[in-house]
Amino acid sequence: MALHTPAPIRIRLFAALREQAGWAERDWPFNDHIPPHPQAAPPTPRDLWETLQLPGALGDVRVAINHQFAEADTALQAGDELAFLPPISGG
Amino acid sequence: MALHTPAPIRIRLFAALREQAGWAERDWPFNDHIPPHPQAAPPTPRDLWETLQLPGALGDVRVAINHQFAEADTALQAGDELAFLPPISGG
Amino acid sequence: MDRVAQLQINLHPAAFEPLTLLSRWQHNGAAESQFIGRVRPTASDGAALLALELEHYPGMTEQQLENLAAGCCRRHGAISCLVHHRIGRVLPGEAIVLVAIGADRRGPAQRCCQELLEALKHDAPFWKRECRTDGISHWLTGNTPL
Amino acid sequence: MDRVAQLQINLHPAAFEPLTLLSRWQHNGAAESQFIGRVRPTASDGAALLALELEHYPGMTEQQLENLAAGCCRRHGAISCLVHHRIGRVLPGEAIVLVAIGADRRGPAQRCCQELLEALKHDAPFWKRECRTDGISHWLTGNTPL
Repeated sequence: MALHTPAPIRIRLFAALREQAGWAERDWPFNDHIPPHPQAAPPTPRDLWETLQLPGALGDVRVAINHQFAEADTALQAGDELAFLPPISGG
Repeated sequence: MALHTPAPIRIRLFAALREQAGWAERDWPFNDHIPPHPQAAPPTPRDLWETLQLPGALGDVRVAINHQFAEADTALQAGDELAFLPPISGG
Repeated sequence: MDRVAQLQINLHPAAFEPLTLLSRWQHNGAAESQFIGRVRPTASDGAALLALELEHYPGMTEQQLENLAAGCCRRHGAISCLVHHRIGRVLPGEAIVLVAIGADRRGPAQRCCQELLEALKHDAPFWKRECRTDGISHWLTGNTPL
Repeated sequence: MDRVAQLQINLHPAAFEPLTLLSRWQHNGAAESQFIGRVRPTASDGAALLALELEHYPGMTEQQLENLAAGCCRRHGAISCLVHHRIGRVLPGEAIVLVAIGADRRGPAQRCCQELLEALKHDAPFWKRECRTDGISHWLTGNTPL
């Protein structure tokens, strides 16, 4: 069996948060070491928020994983689409 | 000055009440003597309801005088239009 | 803000098309709340319904609708109000009532529309007689539950 | 009665005409409750508004609208549900949202319409940027009060 590289995590930002961060989406290699974890444990949205030094407080945004709202401490899977959503104003 | 006959009270019934009573409208001479009153005091809707022996209980119908809801004990005026309204079902 | 709402109130002896009437309605406000009620295919006891006959009190019905609409719009600060109501013989599926409210915000528009619908169901002199397909007919003495 | 409501949900990149969409809507039920929201002519601070820009999250927005509509219709026993929502640049006076609910009775229709409107305002990923006529623009961080 060939050794597969796990699919990266796609990270997406929207609206004011996208403009403040200066980017709309990027991929995060799934296996990358993230500081609080001694080994390559699955990262959480909170880990990535901090590692990427996104602007503002995580408590002010909502997290979505694969188009569903999720908790900031959910363990991410390879290939997940993670989105940070600033306050919503629809309708 | 000529002696005027005061305009009668027009009495109107609707829907089930009209059908039970067998009439839709009639005029009541304003000066007619109505039993509880010793003299020609102005009649009230309650007086007319009882005098005309309308079917059912007055408490189950609503009273309107000149197109406005009114109390059953309001003193009527010559020329008033009095209506007894069975339970409403609009909309 | 004691703005007086624009009221438009109509009784229809023949079938009306709610969306056509709405398209002709000149109204204002960022929020519109609308309600359309149609005649059900069955009588209140479940029997097949031929028609609903709507009696009203000419003069008082219009007056009461206007009083109710004006009061409701004043309380909620609504800007415009449209009421169309059938009278006479109404067939299953036909519209019997249309209430539309224009307001600055969704809350007043929705609350005013809801309150006016309840008000006209309980306080405007209309009476419904159900005519069943089996020939039996009777007067309703109240409204369907909310 | 665990009937599943018929849902119709659309995002529009260009202006839509609510009454035209309502006239094409195949729905059931004796009661219809509808809400239409339009863009106000002024920004939240009162300045003249040039346009509202509506960003959304393609894929998630549709999915969320469907989840919210299905849940709301299930809770209220609604029969049919229509949601149209603008995306992109929306001009003052243009419709931004249309919600219509068909149900057996007026209460469920009204409550479902109201609840779904609140739900989509708070839980569907849309973001509004106000573009003022003086060139200033900014993202809104919430909805107008109910």
